[in-house]
Amino acid sequence: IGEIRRYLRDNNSIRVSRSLRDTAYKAMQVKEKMMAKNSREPTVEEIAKELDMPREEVVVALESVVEPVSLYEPVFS
Amino acid sequence: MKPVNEMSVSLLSCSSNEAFARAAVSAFIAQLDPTVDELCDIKTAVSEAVTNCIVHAYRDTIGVIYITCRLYEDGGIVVKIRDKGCGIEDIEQAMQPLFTTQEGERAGLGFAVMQSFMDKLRVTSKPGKGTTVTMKKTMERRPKQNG
Amino acid sequence: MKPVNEMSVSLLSCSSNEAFARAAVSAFIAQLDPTVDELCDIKTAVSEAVTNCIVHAYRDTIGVIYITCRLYEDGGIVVKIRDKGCGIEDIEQAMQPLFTTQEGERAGLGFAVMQSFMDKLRVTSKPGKGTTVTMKKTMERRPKQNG
Ligand SMILES: Nc1ncnc2c1ncn2[C@@H]1O[C@H](COP(=O)(O)OP(=O)(O)O)[C@@H](O)[C@H]1O
Ligand SMILES: Nc1ncnc2c1ncn2[C@@H]1O[C@H](COP(=O)(O)OP(=O)(O)O)[C@@H](O)[C@H]1O
Ligand SMILES: [Mg+2]
Ligand SMILES: [Mg+2]
Repeated sequence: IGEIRRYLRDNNSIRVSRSLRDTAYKAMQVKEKMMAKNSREPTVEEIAKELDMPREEVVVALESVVEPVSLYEPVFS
Repeated sequence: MKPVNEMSVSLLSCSSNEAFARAAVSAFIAQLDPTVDELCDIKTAVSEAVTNCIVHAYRDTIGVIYITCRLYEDGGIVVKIRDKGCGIEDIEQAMQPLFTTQEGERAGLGFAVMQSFMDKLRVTSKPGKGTTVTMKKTMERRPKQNG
Repeated sequence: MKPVNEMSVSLLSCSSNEAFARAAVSAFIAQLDPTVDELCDIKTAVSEAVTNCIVHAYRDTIGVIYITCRLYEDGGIVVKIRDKGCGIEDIEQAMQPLFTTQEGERAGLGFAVMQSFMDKLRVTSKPGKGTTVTMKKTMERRPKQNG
């Protein structure tokens, strides 16, 4: 099992917060690129394929960069 | 119509869980393969509903927020957000844009946002018992991609 | 010790929900800002437990999987994964590395993986009633970040 474990992890001791932000950033870049190329919005799956990641992970990563606007900064319009 | 898939989450009404609620709903809806924009609309609506549970329903306390999410064959999504908090006396008034019971702190636009970002919004409530917000939206159908 | 935060999710035992289960648990645990490796360990363990519910507990049917996740002040995480499926006759035997009741299809390493990736693993089961897997792991503590 130690073997499997070494195989599965690549000794990544960076924080999840940073890794999520990186993924979100890459996802947004892919989105822009695909929008320019196909002149339509890519779906989550298209982005996930490009990043070679499950859709669910891409979507959760995108979440990490949104500020919960409503909760902390009431908007006055 | 029977949903093709459904899930439910319950979480505590601390503000740190607001992001979790959004992430959980988006991770589930990802199955329908929405665009980032479609996902954003739903997340914004969920955000408003969950925030209301935190700041209104359980104002001076921590309670449980119950979220159910159902996916339908036609691309329809129903999200239900329920609390056992203080409830709403006058729902019609509460849903008016700019109406708020926390003048100066909040903008009174939560329900207006939910209404505009989702296709359907239904609010039921019993003062002292709690509130249920049910939101519906149908994703644009797109041809199934291979793989 | 009282958890500082907790959530629960229930989902159907279709294989398309496995990724959702993992995402929901990791989105919740992300609050503790663990390292990528720590989170990866937990996701792998959750994956194995949820897969067992899908392929063993509810083998020829679709049932509900219940996940609870608790976070503790000292960085401890307890994840509980419960099903109301077929149950396990002999738990000790089932937990042996390489033991499987689906010879040829599965490797029999699920419990071994959970055991090695988490600090503690407890399995309780009643044949015909269902199985509960409780896993614990303590994240390495780190100086509190500001903000
Ligand atoms: N879950 C809830 N429980 C109790 N009261 C609520 C709930 N959701 C909304 N309300 C009431 O409805 C009003 C309007 O809500 P909303 O449109 O979101 O505006 P805001 O949250 O900015 O006040 C709130 O001020 C509050 O009085
Ligand atoms: N949730 C469960 N319900 C019923 N049986 C289970 C469950 N989880 C595990 N088992 C039994 O324990 C055995 C060993 O599980 P595991 O170590 O994950 O190996 P594998 O899944 O590859 O068979 C399984 O083959 C199955 O018989
Ligand atoms: Mg509001
Ligand atoms: Mg297994």
